[in-house]
Formats: sequence, C-alpha cells, structure tokens
Amino acid sequence: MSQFWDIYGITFEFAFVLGLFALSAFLGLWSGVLSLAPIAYASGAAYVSARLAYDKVMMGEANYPLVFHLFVGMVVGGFLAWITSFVLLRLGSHYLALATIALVLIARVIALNLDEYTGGTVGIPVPRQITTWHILLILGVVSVMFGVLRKSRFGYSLDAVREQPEVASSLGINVQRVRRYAFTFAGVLGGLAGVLQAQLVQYLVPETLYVELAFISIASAVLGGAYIWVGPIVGALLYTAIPEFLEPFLGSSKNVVNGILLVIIMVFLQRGLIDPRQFRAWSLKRKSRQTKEVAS
Amino acid sequence: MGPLLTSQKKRNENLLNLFIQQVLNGLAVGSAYGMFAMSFGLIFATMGILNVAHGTIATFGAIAALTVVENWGFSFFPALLIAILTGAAIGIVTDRLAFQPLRARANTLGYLITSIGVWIVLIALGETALDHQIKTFPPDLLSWPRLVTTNIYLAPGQIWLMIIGPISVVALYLVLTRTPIGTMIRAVGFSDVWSRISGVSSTVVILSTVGISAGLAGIVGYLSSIAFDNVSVPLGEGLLLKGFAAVVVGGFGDVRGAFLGGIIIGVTEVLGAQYVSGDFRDVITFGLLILFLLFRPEGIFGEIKFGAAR
Amino acid sequence: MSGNRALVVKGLKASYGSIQAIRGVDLKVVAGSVVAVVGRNGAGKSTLLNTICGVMKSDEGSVHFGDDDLSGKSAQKVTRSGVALVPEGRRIIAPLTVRENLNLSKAARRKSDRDMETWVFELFPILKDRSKQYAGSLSGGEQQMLAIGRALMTHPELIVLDEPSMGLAPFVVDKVYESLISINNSGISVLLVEQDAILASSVADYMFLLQQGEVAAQGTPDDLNKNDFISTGYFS
Amino acid sequence: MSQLDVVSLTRQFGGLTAVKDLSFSVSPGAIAGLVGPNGAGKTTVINMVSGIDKPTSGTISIAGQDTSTIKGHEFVRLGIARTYQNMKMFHGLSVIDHVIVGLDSRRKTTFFHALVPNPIERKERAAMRDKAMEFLKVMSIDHLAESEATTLPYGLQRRLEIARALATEPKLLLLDEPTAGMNQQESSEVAEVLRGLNQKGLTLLVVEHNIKFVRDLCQEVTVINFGEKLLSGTPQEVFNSQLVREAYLGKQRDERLATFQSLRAGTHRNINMGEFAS
Repeated sequence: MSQFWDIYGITFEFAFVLGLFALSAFLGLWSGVLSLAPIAYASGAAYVSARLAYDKVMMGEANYPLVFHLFVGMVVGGFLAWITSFVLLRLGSHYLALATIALVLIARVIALNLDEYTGGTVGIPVPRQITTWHILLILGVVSVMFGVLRKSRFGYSLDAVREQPEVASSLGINVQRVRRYAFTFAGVLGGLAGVLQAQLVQYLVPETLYVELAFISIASAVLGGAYIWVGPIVGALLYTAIPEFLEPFLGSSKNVVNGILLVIIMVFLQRGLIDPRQFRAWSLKRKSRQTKEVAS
Repeated sequence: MGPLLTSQKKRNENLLNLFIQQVLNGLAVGSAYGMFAMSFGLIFATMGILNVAHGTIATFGAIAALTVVENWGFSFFPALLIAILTGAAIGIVTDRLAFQPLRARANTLGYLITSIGVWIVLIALGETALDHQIKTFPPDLLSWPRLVTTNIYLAPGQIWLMIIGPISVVALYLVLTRTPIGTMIRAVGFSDVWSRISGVSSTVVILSTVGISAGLAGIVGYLSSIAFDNVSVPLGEGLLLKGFAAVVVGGFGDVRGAFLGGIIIGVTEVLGAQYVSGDFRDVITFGLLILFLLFRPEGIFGEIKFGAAR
Repeated sequence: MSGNRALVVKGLKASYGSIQAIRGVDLKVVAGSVVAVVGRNGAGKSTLLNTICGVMKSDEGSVHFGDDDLSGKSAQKVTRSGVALVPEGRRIIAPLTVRENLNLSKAARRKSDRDMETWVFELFPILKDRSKQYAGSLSGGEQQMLAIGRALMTHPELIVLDEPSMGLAPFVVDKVYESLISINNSGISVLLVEQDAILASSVADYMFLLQQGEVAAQGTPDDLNKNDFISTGYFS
Repeated sequence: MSQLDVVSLTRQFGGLTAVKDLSFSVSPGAIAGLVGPNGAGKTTVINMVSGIDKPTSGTISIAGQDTSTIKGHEFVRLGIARTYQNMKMFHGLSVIDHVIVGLDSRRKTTFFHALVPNPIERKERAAMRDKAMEFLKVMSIDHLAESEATTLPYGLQRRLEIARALATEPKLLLLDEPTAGMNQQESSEVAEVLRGLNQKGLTLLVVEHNIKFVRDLCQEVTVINFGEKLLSGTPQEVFNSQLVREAYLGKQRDERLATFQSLRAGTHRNINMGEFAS
C-alpha cells in the first residue's frame, strides 16, 4: 500500500484538487451558467497567497500558517468573482461563456505584466505546506457543504433556476441573485483550489492556472455528471487517474486516451457517469418491490 | 540650422517608415487572425459548436504541408493544396466521429466538452508528429514576392497572408450570399429543422461548412507557419486565442465582421507593442475583447435580428 | 405536378417525455383530396403533422405515401418524396430574403423552377413585390403566404398545413384559403389542421376529429355536422 | 378595489403589436376568464400580469398597487401565481420537490444556512416537506410525492403545476389553458378543483380558447382578438354577442364559407370517397 502511495500519491493529490476545480465549475452549471471564470479567480488568489509567502520568506521570517493562505485564497477568489459577476451575469449564455474564457486569457496577461509582483514569465516559488491529508480534509468538508446545499433552500433554487429560470422567477426566486451567489461561491472554491494547486506544483507561472485547466475542470464536471456534487469529484478522479494507470502501457499517448474517453462519454452518457435520476429510478423500483414483498 | 533640420526631417522619415512597416506587419498578422476568425466563426454560427480544436486543425495544415515539402519536395502551391485538404479532412473526420452522434440532442455545452476531447487527441497527435519540436519550412520554399526597401521589409509569407486573406473573405462572402450551398448554410445556421422541411439536406450543409471552415484553417496554419517561421502546436493555439478574440470583436454573424475583427486586433496589437509596450501586446488584444463583450457583445457587424415572427 | 398517391398513416404514436401526445392514429389522405384534422388545443394535431413530416420522431406506427415508406424518415427525405409541410407559426427563415426562402428547395433539388416560382407569385403577388426583402420583416399574413410558397417550391404532391389561419385577420384568412383551393384544384392533395372546424369543413372532403391524441370521429363534413362534433371546439 | 386592474396595456415585439390598448379588471373572489382565438395575445397578457414580461406601455395594478417598478420575482409578494400552457416542469426533480421550490418565498433560511449542517436548516427542511405534502393532498397527488414529475401523465402534471403555484399562497392565480390536452371528464375535474379553490377565497383568471369550459366556470369574461379587447361581461352576454362570434368565426362568415364551397364546386374533382373508409 505504501509503495502504491509512493508512486501514485502525487497523482491523487492533483486529482483531489482538480475535484475542487470541477466542483466550482459544477456550481456554475448548477445555476445554468457555463463559466470558466473560477480558474481566473484561482490564478488571482494563488498569486496573492504566493506573494505573501514569498515576502515573508525573503524577510527570513516564518511563512504564514496554511489556514491563513487558504483563507486568503477564498477571500480573494470570492471577492474577484463577486465584483466581476455584476458585469458578466448580464450577458446571455453564449456570450457569458465566451467572456469567461476571455477572463482566463486576461488573467494570464495581467500576471505576465505585473511582473514585479508575480515574477512575470519567470514565476514565483511557492513553499509547500499542504499534505495529502489536508487536501482530503478540505475536499471532505466541501463535499459535506455540497451535500447540505443540495437539499437546502439554495439548492432547490439552483435546481429551479437551471431547469426553468422563468418559472423560478414567477415562484418568487430572484434568479440573478441565485446566480450571483453561485458565481461567487464558485469563485471562493476556485480561489481555494488555486492556492492548493500552486502549493502542489510549488512554483507559480501564468500558465499554471490557465485555459487547459479551465477546460479540464469543466470536462471533469460533465464527465462525472453535472447533476449532483458527487459527479464532478468522480469525474476529476477518473480524469486524472485513468491516463496515469495507462501510462505503463501507452506511454506518452495516454492523453489521446483521455480525449477519446471524453468524446465517448459525451456520445453515450450525455448526463455523465453519476446521474441522480437513475438513482431515483432504482430506489423507486426497490421500494415498490419491497412493498410488493410485504403485501404478498 | 541646416543640418539640424535635415536630421529632423530624416528622423520624421524614419518614424514614418517605421509606422508603415508596423502597419504592414499588423495587416499580415491581422489577415491570419481574420481568416482564422472567419473559419472558427462560421462553424459556431452554423452549427453552434465552439470548437476549441480548431486551432490544432490549423497546426495540422502546417504539419502536412511541411511533411510533403520536406519529404517529396513539394513547392508552395501544391503544399498549400495539401494544407487545405488535410484541414478539411481532419475537420470532416472529427465531425463524423465526435460531433455527429451528439447532433440530435445537441447543446453548446455538450459540443464544447466534446471539442475539448477532440482537442486533447489532436494536440497529442500533433506533438507526436512534430516530435515535440518547433520546426520551420526550408527557406528556399518561398523567395517571392518579397518587399525590401531600405526601410521596409516584408517576407513572402507575410505578403501571401495579405493577398490570400482578402481573397478568402471576398470568396467566402460570395459563396455564402450568392450560391445555393451558401444560402443553405445560412438557412441551417438559422434553423436546422425548418430548413430541412424545404428539402435541404443538413448532412450536405454540415459537411460543406466543416470542409470549407477546416480547409480555411489549414490555409491559415500553413501561411502563418511560413510567415512566423514556426511549425508547432502552440502556433495553432495562438491562432485559436487571437481568432477567438477577433470573432468576438467582429461578430460571428458575418464573415466580413470576423475578418475585420482580425485585422483590427492584428494592427492594434502590433502598433501597441511598438508604441506602448511590447509586454502589453496581449493586454491590448484581450482588453479589446472585454470591451466588446461588455458594450457590444454582438460584435461590429452584429446579428440580423427580427421581431418574433408569429 | 399532380400526383395519384395516397398518404396512409397507421397506428402512429408519439410522445414528449412520458406524455403521449398521439396514441395510435390511423389516417388517410386520398390522392387529390382535401383532408382536415380538427380538435382542441393539446389534442395532438401539431404532433401528428410533425411526426408525419419527419420533424418529430414517432414511437410506433407507419406512414406511407404511395409506395414510399416515410416512417421514421428525416424531414428532408419526406419533403423530397413529395410531402411538404407548412408548419405552425410559419417558421420561415428570417435572415434570408423572400426569394432565397423560396429557392432554398430549388437549390436542394437542382431543378429548374421558373414555372413554379411564376405560379407562386401568381398565387401571392405580394411576395413578388417583396422578393428582395428579408423574410423576417414580413407581416404575419405575408409570412404565411411565403411558408405556403416555400412548400410549393419543393414540388409536392401533398401539402400539409398546420393552422394556416392562426392569428390572421379574416381577409388574410380568405386569401390563404382561396390559394389552398387553387392549389388543390391543380391536383395537389391537402392535409390541413385547423382549430376552426367550420372553416376547415368548408374546404374539406373528409375530416378527422382528434381528441387526446386519438381519432374520436371521422367522416365527410356533412356526416360530422350531423354528429355535432364539429362545433365542440367553440360554440355549442 | 379590484384584485387586478389592467389599463391600456400595450406590448410590441419589434414591429408587431401583440397586445394593444387593452383594459380589463378582475373583482376579488371572482373566477374570471380571458378568451380569444389562438394567436390573439392571451399568453402575452398573462406573461405581463405575472411579471415575466414588461409592457411597452400601460399599467397593471394588483390589489391597487401599481406594478411598473416591481421586478419579476417580486410579483409573488403581491399574491400572484401562475401556470403555463406547456407546464414547464423542472426536469429531474420529484413531485414533492416541485412544491418545495414553490415554497421558497416562505422560507426563513439564507444562503449561509445552506453551507453547514445546522438545526435551523434541518427543522425548516422537515417543515417544508410537511407543508408541500399538504398541497399535494389538496390536489390529490400526495401518493406520487417521490416520483419524477416529468414521468407523470398529462393530467397529473397539470395538478402538480397548480400545487406548485398554490405553494406561494397566491391571492390571484393565473391559469394558462388549464385544460389543453384533456378530455371532457378531466376538464370537468379541473373545473371542480378550481371551484373548490375559489370557494376558499382564491381569485382566478383563466385563459382559455375553450368556450364551453369558460362558460361553465367563469363569472366574468373578457374577449380579446388581435391583441385588442372586444367585450367584457358575463358569459351569457359575451358568448351571445355577434361581435364575439365574428371574432372567432370572421365577418359575413356564411358568405365566405359559401364562396369557398362554390370555388371548389366549380372545378372538376375526381376523388374516390370510398377509399377513405378502406
């Protein structure tokens, strides 16, 4: 077991962090919005956290505690998301998706040009404070949050807004506000995941949190199933793990498998691997079978 | 006073020459962006696919051309033809394999995710084909036309971009507005179902659109890889990002708008890099992008809109 | 252009999700006749036409036009075998000009369509005046005429119309109906869905009353008048 | 004071006028009907009254309060709820979940309660389920609470839709073609349910093109055609009026129909009527 962990431990760490990114993408989809913006917010949050640590270390002092960095990440990510949401959420769905891609592109340009803070193309080292158990704990806490969220007032509002925004509005749900909350919360998660990602790679350059990651996090969410929070996590695990396990057999063409897998899932399982509708159908079937058995 | 005046005049002349040189550079780059934007926008407008693999298709145009030039000594024009055919073939094959099965229940998100899958595959294949290197075309492939004065220099690759760019936009515009297949492409872009009741075959329309669009991407990949002396996977990714910005600026409802968007971005980018700061090159591009998204999301030319028909 | 093929629909079923919109419809359009399908909102009339014409997938049942089996065929194949739909709400292609809308099918069929275009412009002179305008800028009545013209340009043997009078002023309805009569007189069969059963009965040879996705009654207009079925929709 | 006052309401889409200078009112406690042929603009009116759409000009007052500055989702607070012609169910949600969504405006918890497990949230969740169950009982679909809503048959989805609207505790319920796709028996069942709700004090505005249903159910009726009002009054007054008949059937209808028939009769027609029967 421990040998397994020596080989694959780092893969799992990336997978768990990707799970957080996928959850932030999922939050957007849950409110009926295709947004890649959390990666841009993650970038902002990671740079702020990295810079704070860098300054401390350069002064020869001890780095801030991990909790502080996580907090900073969430605040910065959430704040950026909240501010930009006022402009972005005004756009129609197509344009919104385009604008959030643009935001990711712009985040990189900003990082490149604020080189006195970010190190520009050279980047900035990030001291690692995180352990696998920290990441698992964080993912666990976030999962519990999503579990509570799902059956809360907010979760129902999100369901309604995604499926029929007009009906939701006429039932008294403030669609824009629900979307803004989801967008901001996605920013908070993005910021958190950004700080973790930066600590995992231990070095932050503008391309660390960029379009590829944005696409992959959306893809993980859809792959695993964007209708319940378990889906994005499963998607992220599979997405990271499968090519890793295939590497001994396929070598560098493992990415091809990843791409093909994605296409196959989209073609044959458009609702993703984890579909709550399927579960409900099963549980109803089981219940009816039980009642039949009781009756007979 | 005399010599000072001459030197002042000389400096002005130099400044003017520099300006002209940079505008021409901008037009060449802009042509590449514009052509790419047209082809990317055409797919989006007709089929609703935001195809992130489109830049990689351009790369493959360049790779295929390079292969035939290096191995079989193809000259410029035959290699151009190979680039077009390769682009079109990859476009059509990926459409049949990846996008066609989704068509009955298609939505933007589904297409986007699928295109990400295609993109990952194509990038991996492209990197393998290029052996993870940046290659260049042999310098003797193109020695004309070349514009060299004491102050202005334009390479053949740039000049061909500036020639073929405008030709392609006029040609594509005429095809879309004056030919039966163009009319059908626009009709399917507006409504697939209600075009079919006129007997329009959506398969024919989709295959032509993909063929035209991906073929054009092949041209752009080939010409820009000559102009920028760079055959590599990142070349296509760069085209994708800039072409995407150009589509937003120009609007994807009209190929003229998309091309113009490319020119605007190319010229401002090069001039901005010269006169403001080289570092801010991309800031200008994406700043324009954001401004347009915020204040004119439908682009310069906009979409043709009508009241609800009932 | 006249045809001698009949449309025969047998046991046609179609649904949206779990809701069965039509549940086993049998229907026949004899060559050269005008057939009207009437019924209330939600009775499944549009679903019936859309499944016949391949716009919607059926769950079960068959559609034959002469020897052609149209069951499960796509819309363009149905159109090409001689059955043309004029959908509810016209559904013209707004960003194309009137002429482009008309010639869409010509482009697809690569036939010389001068005569047909001349005839369409004879039926609806206003379309000739507007031929260079964008279809989206037409009035509701003009759009309806364009939708019928567009269907004719596919050289149909049977033209299928979904509520051609909906939302139109009476004098426009008259024009549309008069054109339908001319079209039928030229030998093209007509399958018509209408809310206004009495209006439909004035042109129909045979009628079907649809209720909850099933044929509740059928017969000539006279038969149905006797049965009092026709008036169910509005005034009774 | 009327429950609903619509004054010179106009709505244009591009160049097309869907509703033109329309005025009518609904008295408290009434069952009112808004009727007209398909395409007359009925749904456009309902969309504006329920806050989904905004008028181009004119005013809508609900229980005396002007709504021109009120946002769509705030119409609930004025006691407006509605159903839809095509029902618009939430895909993937169970029957009871639909009603729980409808209860949103009565909830006290906020976004922050939704993030960590807490007793307030848990208590409210249980209370909402109980309340939702009551509404399902009112519509007699409580035995289906856990089924997925979109798998229900038509008539039951209609009932669920009404239950979802009732969950907002409206004073005025707008129903857009509540009997579309139903047979005579189901229609009268719906009528019965609506009468029951009305007796409990709910005001109803029913949009229908089915005249029989409106005549049996409604006390006051407004007829519109081409977006304009033709007439308001009791069902008897309205449906016996020549104007309304003409709106549905057209002017000089008999002459026009005769013209069509003669146009057809004048031509040589060779149809084998016997084939229809085979």
